[in-house]
Amino acid sequence: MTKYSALLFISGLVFLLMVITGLLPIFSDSHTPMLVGKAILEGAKDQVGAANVVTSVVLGYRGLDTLGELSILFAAASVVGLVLTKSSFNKAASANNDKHDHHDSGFVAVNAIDLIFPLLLVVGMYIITHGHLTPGGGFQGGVVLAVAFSMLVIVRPRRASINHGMVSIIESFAGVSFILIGVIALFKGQSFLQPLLSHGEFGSLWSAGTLPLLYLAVGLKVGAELAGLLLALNSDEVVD
Amino acid sequence: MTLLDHLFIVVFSCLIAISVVRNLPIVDKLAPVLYGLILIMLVRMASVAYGGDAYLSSFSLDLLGFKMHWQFTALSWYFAIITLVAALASAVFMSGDWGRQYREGGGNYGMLQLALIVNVFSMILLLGSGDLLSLFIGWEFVSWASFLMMVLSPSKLAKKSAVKYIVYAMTGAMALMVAIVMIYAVNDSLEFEQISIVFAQMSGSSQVALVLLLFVAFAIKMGLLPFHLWQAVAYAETPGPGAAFLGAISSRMGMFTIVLVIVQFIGLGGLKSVGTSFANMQTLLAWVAALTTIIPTYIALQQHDAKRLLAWHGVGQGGYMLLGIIMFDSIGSAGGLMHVLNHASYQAALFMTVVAVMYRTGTSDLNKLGGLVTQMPLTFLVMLIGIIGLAGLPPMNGFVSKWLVYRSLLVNGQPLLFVAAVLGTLGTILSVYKLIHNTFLGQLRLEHQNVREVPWSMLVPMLGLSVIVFITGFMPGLILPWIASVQESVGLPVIAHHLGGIEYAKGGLDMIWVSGILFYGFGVGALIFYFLGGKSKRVHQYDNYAGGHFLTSDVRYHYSNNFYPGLMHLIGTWYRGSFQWLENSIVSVMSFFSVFFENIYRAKQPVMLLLIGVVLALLALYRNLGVGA
Amino acid sequence: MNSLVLLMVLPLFAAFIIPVVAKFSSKLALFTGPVVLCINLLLIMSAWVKVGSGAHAIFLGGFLPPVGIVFYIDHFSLLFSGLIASMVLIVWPWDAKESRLYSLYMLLSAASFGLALSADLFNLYVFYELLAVATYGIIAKQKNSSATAASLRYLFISSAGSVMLLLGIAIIYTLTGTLNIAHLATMTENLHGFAGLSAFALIAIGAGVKAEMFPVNSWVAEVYGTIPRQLSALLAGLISKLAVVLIIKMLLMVFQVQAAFDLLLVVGMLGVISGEMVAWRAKDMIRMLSFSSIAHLGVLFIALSIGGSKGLWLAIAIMLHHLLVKGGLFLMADRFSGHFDKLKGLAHHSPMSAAVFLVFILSLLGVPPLPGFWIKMALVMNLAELGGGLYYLAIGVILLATIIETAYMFNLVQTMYLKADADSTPLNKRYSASYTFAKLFALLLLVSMVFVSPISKRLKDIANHSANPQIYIHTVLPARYLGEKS
Amino acid sequence: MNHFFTVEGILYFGAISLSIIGLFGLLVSKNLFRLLLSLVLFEAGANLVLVLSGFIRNGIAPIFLDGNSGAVMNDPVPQALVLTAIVIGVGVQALALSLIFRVKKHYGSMDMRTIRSKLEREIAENAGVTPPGSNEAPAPVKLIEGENS
Repeated sequence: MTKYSALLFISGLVFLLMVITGLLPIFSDSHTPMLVGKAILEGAKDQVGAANVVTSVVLGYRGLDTLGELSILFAAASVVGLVLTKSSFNKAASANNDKHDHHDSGFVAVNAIDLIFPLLLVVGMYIITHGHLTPGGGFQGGVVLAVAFSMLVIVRPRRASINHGMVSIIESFAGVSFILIGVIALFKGQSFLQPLLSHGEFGSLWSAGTLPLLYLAVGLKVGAELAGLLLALNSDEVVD
Repeated sequence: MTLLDHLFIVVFSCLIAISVVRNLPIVDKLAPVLYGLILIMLVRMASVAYGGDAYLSSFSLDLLGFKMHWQFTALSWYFAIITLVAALASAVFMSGDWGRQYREGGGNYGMLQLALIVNVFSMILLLGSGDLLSLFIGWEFVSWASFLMMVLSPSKLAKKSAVKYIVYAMTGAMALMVAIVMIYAVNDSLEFEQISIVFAQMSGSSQVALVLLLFVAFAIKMGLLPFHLWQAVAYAETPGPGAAFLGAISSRMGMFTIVLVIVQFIGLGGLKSVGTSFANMQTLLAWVAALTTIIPTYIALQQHDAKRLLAWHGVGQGGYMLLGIIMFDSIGSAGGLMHVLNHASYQAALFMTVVAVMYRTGTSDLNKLGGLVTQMPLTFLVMLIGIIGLAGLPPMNGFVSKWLVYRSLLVNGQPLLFVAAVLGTLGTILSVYKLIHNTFLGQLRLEHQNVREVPWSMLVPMLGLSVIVFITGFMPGLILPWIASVQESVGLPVIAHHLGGIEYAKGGLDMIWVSGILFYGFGVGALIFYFLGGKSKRVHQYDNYAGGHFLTSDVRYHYSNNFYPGLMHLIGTWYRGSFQWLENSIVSVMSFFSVFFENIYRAKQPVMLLLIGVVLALLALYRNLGVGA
Repeated sequence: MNSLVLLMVLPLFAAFIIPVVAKFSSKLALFTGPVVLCINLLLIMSAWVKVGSGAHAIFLGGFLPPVGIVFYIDHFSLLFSGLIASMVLIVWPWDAKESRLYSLYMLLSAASFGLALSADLFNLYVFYELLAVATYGIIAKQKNSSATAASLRYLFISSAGSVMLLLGIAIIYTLTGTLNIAHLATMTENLHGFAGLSAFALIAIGAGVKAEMFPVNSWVAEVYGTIPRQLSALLAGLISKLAVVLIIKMLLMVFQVQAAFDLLLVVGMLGVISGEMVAWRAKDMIRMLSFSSIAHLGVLFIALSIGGSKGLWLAIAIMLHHLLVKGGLFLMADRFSGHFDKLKGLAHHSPMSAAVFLVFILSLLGVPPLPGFWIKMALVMNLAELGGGLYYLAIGVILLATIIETAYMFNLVQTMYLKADADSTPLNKRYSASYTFAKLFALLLLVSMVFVSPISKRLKDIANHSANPQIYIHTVLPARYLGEKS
Repeated sequence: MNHFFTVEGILYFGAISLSIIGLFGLLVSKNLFRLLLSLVLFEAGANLVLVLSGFIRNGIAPIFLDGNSGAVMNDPVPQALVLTAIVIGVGVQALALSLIFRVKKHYGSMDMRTIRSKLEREIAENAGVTPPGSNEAPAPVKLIEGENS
């Protein structure tokens, strides 16, 4: 019954969405009005100074959104930490369950990860620091960092080498520094999250003012949060 | 500062004063004095009841763009004076011994005093309303004030019936609000005059809706059919003097608003213009009134609880008031209006006698009483006067108002309504006989051997009220000027009156003559009896026999159980809780929808609801706007 | 004025540092939040004076609209900010142990401030999601696992709603190429077609999940039934209103069209009827309050459907009233709850609680002279002035709801005033701050009764100002974009 | 309707289909984890619709490199938005996953319907009332029990 009514209404929705799509300017004109997009493409070079306009948008024009999403990640990580802490489960039960010996993965995996780990770190850092020049940035780099650390845990579940305290300090530090960079502008009489420092030479690593710093904070934060998330989810597997 | 302002200030100060001292012993002395004070304030305004101008209040409020002001017309004054007399009587009645017993029984006496003054305050506020909004506010105040009084009784049934009452009352209030909104929406004004202006502009169906909404609102308060279910139980369960007060005047606020709004501003022409020539609104209301006189009266006949019996009569008597006023002629409306005062006086007195009996015996169950006349003769006298008034027999005041109503019905060519009214009176006579018989006559119960007359604090208000019942019956001319001013102020034809009654082209009424002849007849009868060899012998109540056998005191010989069995059998089939059924079926329909929505909220997969909501919303937009837009 | 962004930034900052602070001193971590909120209150007060009758826009990052994100500050947003700060202070989890919970509360308030202030559609979405995540977390963190399950079910419907919201935003952006609400307000003709209004419908229903809008509110009973009462007070009193604020911003600035009003009117009416009907059958306090809350949110949507400044001032009044009353009632429920039969004798046990309870429900029912009456009166009168079948129907629905509400509320009241019997355990005896706050709310309600006129005048001023798209556009947009329009 | 057979049309069709698949999964799945995956699909579809709003045929990525100064660039804003939306989605999904763990632990089931009925029962128990059941007839509720008159 549910299935049929679901089908009925979903087909209704498909029809309506199709109609709406047909009304979008993308089908009548060549493309969308792009009012803001054009303004940004025209002004980004002078106002922000990052070669990657998406980065200008993410950290400059819409920096607050980024701060918001960092907060969401932080919130999610906090919740996962809160919900999956061992205290929220019956300890006796988990002790009984511990007989599933989560031993290390095989030789190949362990050694491969050992080899790849530094590489992943470097790649991650590269992606983060070049976010304002090339595709990529704090998020993407942060994910790579998180993957690097969580792989360590996956291959060696019993020697989970990531320190919870460290993770939380990093995420706090990164978040705080993002905000502080924003607030400095406020103290200088400008607006919150206003890009500071000189734009530097367009297209070079040291350009776009505080953007790379912000991206560094974002990268660290994303890395820490994701690592924390994966860690928490993983540790629950162990507890279970 | 006009006199009306003074009145408001005095009433409000009394409210504050009583709420402060309500738990101190002094409240017993203070409350009657305060009601007396308010009464004096009203008497100072008496010019309005003798053709003087209405008093306007200098207070006015402008809240959220709605202006409110207050005024006191002859109509307001007339109802206010009844209210205050009833309140004064109740306050005297409850102070002293009754109050002590109530407190000892666990009742919250302070709250009862407070409830009484709150009722008086809110009624004065309603009676003084000068526009639709202040009317509505007063209306709600009155509803909640009566609720306050009803819930005071600790019994579960009382609380349930109070809740039932407040649901009904809120329904009425909301109907009134819709009506007010309909009026406001036309000219953005809440003045009373707007009612007639807007009514004239409205389309036929809106007129029907407006009249029905107003009528429903007022009818609920007044307990007219089919909204009569709440009243009797709620009033009967109210603590003693509270019941007397509420029974006397509270539901008459519905009458006040009917006169104020429907009679004054919609008027006969308005009512007649709604509907067809065969059955217009006036006919409908008249028949509602007629049925209200009959059905509740015969329900009253079935009751075996004295308070409930009286309360059902209170519902039934409302029918006479409406029946009279709806005739829109001088005598009919005079009868209807006068019946308000008359009914208040004898109803309060009757309730008080029942409460007095309860005070001494602890019960108002008519099957458990009897023979109290020897123990409580004065109470018996009051009840006798009261039931003569209630039954509408001369020389008490109930006769006058009912006579006016009957006469009006006949003059206006409404024989069917007349028959209905007489049928109601018949039921009334039967049931008040049951009341007095089962309470005071017949055989005294063993457990009531030591019952004594009630103390003076209770007797005085009862006797005072019965004096009113008699005096206003003997000399209706005392209050007919008030009625005439009311008629004048609401635009009805004015009645011609003199001290003994009315002058009317098709046959007047002079109560002094009627009573004179009546007493003359009694006198002649007494003379014949005592001087022409009549002998009476005092015997003890138990000195009695039935079927040839002497009876001992523990054998009941007087019928109290299953009174009027034949009649009950006859009418039982006609009335078997059909209105209760109606009420229950409304509740069932509500339950049906409630369960329906409950199941929506219990959806297994709430996202489905989201999808349905979105699809339906988009579909509605699609149908409304189309793709071209 | 730029420093007002601190309203949102300070709690965020606090949220980030609290886990670190907690490593050194858990006491300090506990007090960080309240201190920040108090600072915020001060900021709001000073801003209230400074803004005066005007409005102010903060260009974040110094980018002029429409390219950057804008915070729009006027008395409406400041009013809500004040409510957020006070409400979170009231329900602050003093007895919680985990510092991360404090962080969540801080995130919640940051998101709320953001929702109140932001004037950018996508930014509103981000804050809405932040609010959602923080809420799920706070709900899920409760000791009983049923709260987790309720939270999960809430998460599914709410996330699906968020996706709808996102779709709506996507459609709007595709149609207009901008996200700034003021900028959108200059391009209403693009948006008043079927596509634009569909976007509004998606946004309204998507955000409606949090706003307890019919039919996407089935989570209400589950969540309120499992979480502590203070939290219910927060969710019902405040969070639901913030989702409404999002809808209001779109409705007032961009979608002042009959179709949008009708949509809100219909869901509002259905919400009122369904909520009251179900509450009528409820047998325990929390369920009753939950569904009555749904019904009152329905009234709010009906008020919004009046449109313009009239609709806004009524909506603000209803929101404030509902915040006080429903918040107060949920806080009261901390003291006594459970099956109605267990509440017998409560009034004799604690006359004060019964009296406070009565004040709340009398105002809820709209009994004069309590504020609820004036709001209901003004609402009904305004609906009547608009005329038209649906609006008349709405009047009928509101008044019918009042009758039903009287029935079930007073059924409860009469139970309270009955004599206690063996199995009645009416009162939760332990001291709770909630009760004190409930009394405070009742007091506020009574005080506002005296000042109905000035308060309503003030609210009307606020609404007149905030509902005027011209003021909004002129404050936010640089002159260049205004020229485009004319 | 022939404009549906353009690149844009196909892209939109794909994006909408993805959401619809996700939505359908949300409606008919019982398993909590499948529900979560459906949510992921639903979000992904919506994100695609969002990013498509910046689509320009033959447009290039909005990055200033040497030699692309003349080309038409895609709208950068939707890309930034989608980046944000994706990360938000990840956060929510992780959160949901942790909740699922705990719910599984508590109820011993991953079936949404079982969980719902157990939850309902728990709420009713907490409140001290009888749980609502779909198979029991609606109990006759009286507004107020009045006496028979």
